[in-house]
Amino acid sequence: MIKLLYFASLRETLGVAGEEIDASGCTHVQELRAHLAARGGVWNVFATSKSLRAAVNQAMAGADGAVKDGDEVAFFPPVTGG
Amino acid sequence: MIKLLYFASLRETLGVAGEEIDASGCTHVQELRAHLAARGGVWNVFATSKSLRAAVNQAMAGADGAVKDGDEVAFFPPVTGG
Amino acid sequence: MSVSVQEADFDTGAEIAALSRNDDGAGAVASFVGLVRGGSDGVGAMSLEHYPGMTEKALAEIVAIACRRWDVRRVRVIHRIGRLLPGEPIAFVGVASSHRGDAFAACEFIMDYLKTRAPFWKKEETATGSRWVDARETDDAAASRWGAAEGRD
Amino acid sequence: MSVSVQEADFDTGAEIAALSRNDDGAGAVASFVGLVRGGSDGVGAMSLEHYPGMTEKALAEIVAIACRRWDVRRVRVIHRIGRLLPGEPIAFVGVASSHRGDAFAACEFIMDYLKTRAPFWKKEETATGSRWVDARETDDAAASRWGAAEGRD
Repeated sequence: MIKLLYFASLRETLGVAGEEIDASGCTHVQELRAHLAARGGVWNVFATSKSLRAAVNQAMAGADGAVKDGDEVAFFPPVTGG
Repeated sequence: MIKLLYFASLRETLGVAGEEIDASGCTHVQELRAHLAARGGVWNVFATSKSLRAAVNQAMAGADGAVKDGDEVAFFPPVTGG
Repeated sequence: MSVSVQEADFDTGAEIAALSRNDDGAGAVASFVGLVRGGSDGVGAMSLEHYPGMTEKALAEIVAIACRRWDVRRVRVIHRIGRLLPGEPIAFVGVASSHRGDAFAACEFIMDYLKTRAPFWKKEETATGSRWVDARETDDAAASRWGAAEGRD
Repeated sequence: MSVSVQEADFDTGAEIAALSRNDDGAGAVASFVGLVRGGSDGVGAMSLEHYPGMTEKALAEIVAIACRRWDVRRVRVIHRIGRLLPGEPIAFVGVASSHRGDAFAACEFIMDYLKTRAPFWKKEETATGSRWVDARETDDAAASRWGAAEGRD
């Protein structure tokens, strides 16, 4: 199982803050994105958004970031703190 | 008359904080320095010191800074505040 | 090297004083306060969401990078979350060093990196509803001028 | 745009708060505190001499240059004179701006220029007597990196 978290405008777009999924076929962030986009509807944002960021186990990760069972993976828009 | 002021280590070297002199032949800072250096003794510092700074009427001035009757001219070492 | 994420306001003067207390080798303290801007576009309040757990790690990592790059003695970072009104402080970064060049550089670096790497998101309340603040390209530019980061960008 | 030369200590927190008070366009306040370093070489106290009259003019001119070069909303400069002990604050520079880049740049510029152009001189008391502090070449380098000054250098 992979724990997924969604933040800020992405959370509102999806209507969900997080979930646990079985995504044993996904070994990288980009595969996880494709897996989620395949749900269609609002989940298309994972295919269409160029600005979406990801973190794996609470560290920023690129599209090629490795993902494995038990990881916590978060998706969110560019940060705007400070 | 020109009002002269000396600060910090220069004041201690000269043993005087200020004076008024008649220096009608001095039209620039460098001439005033030569005039003071001509006193000899501790006043040689005006000939020998490369780092001595000058201000004319409370604004930083170079060796070619203009000087005229009634001005306030200060000499001092490089500043070290802050 | 202390990092806090909190709803409460902070005491800027006390934080700055603490950076050099009992350390008379600290000749320079540079600091920054970021505040909620209000005004012309009718922003009434700002809400700050963050990613609990990652936020503290991200801030600590940014501080650690600064400590490797510059000669700093103490660093303090505070970032507020929750609902804030215009004029209220959002963030504080303070750096004590022996010399001012290091203090200024490390302080500005931490702010620039925080702006692009710490997981905070601002939502503005306006007269017509609320909206998420867009990331600014100038923030990416500010962060990238510090050169290649250690680790993934 | 306020400049003070004084013997008294100052309240850093109050000075920083005043820079953005009643101005919710001020999103960024950068500040700097310079302190007396003590320690290894046995400095027991520092005395600051200045050139009354010129000091205030020089500081006001430095602030004016900063206000022409950067988009700043308020500036505060305080420089203490007289006898100060290790750990005591000597100088404060605070700059409020809409954006942090301008606040940081103007604040550091004012400190760098103050270090080479404001007529203050430090004398250190040590166990073996007192000595005037030598100007540091790194201060000239710091000031010159801001480019050609307006007016005479």
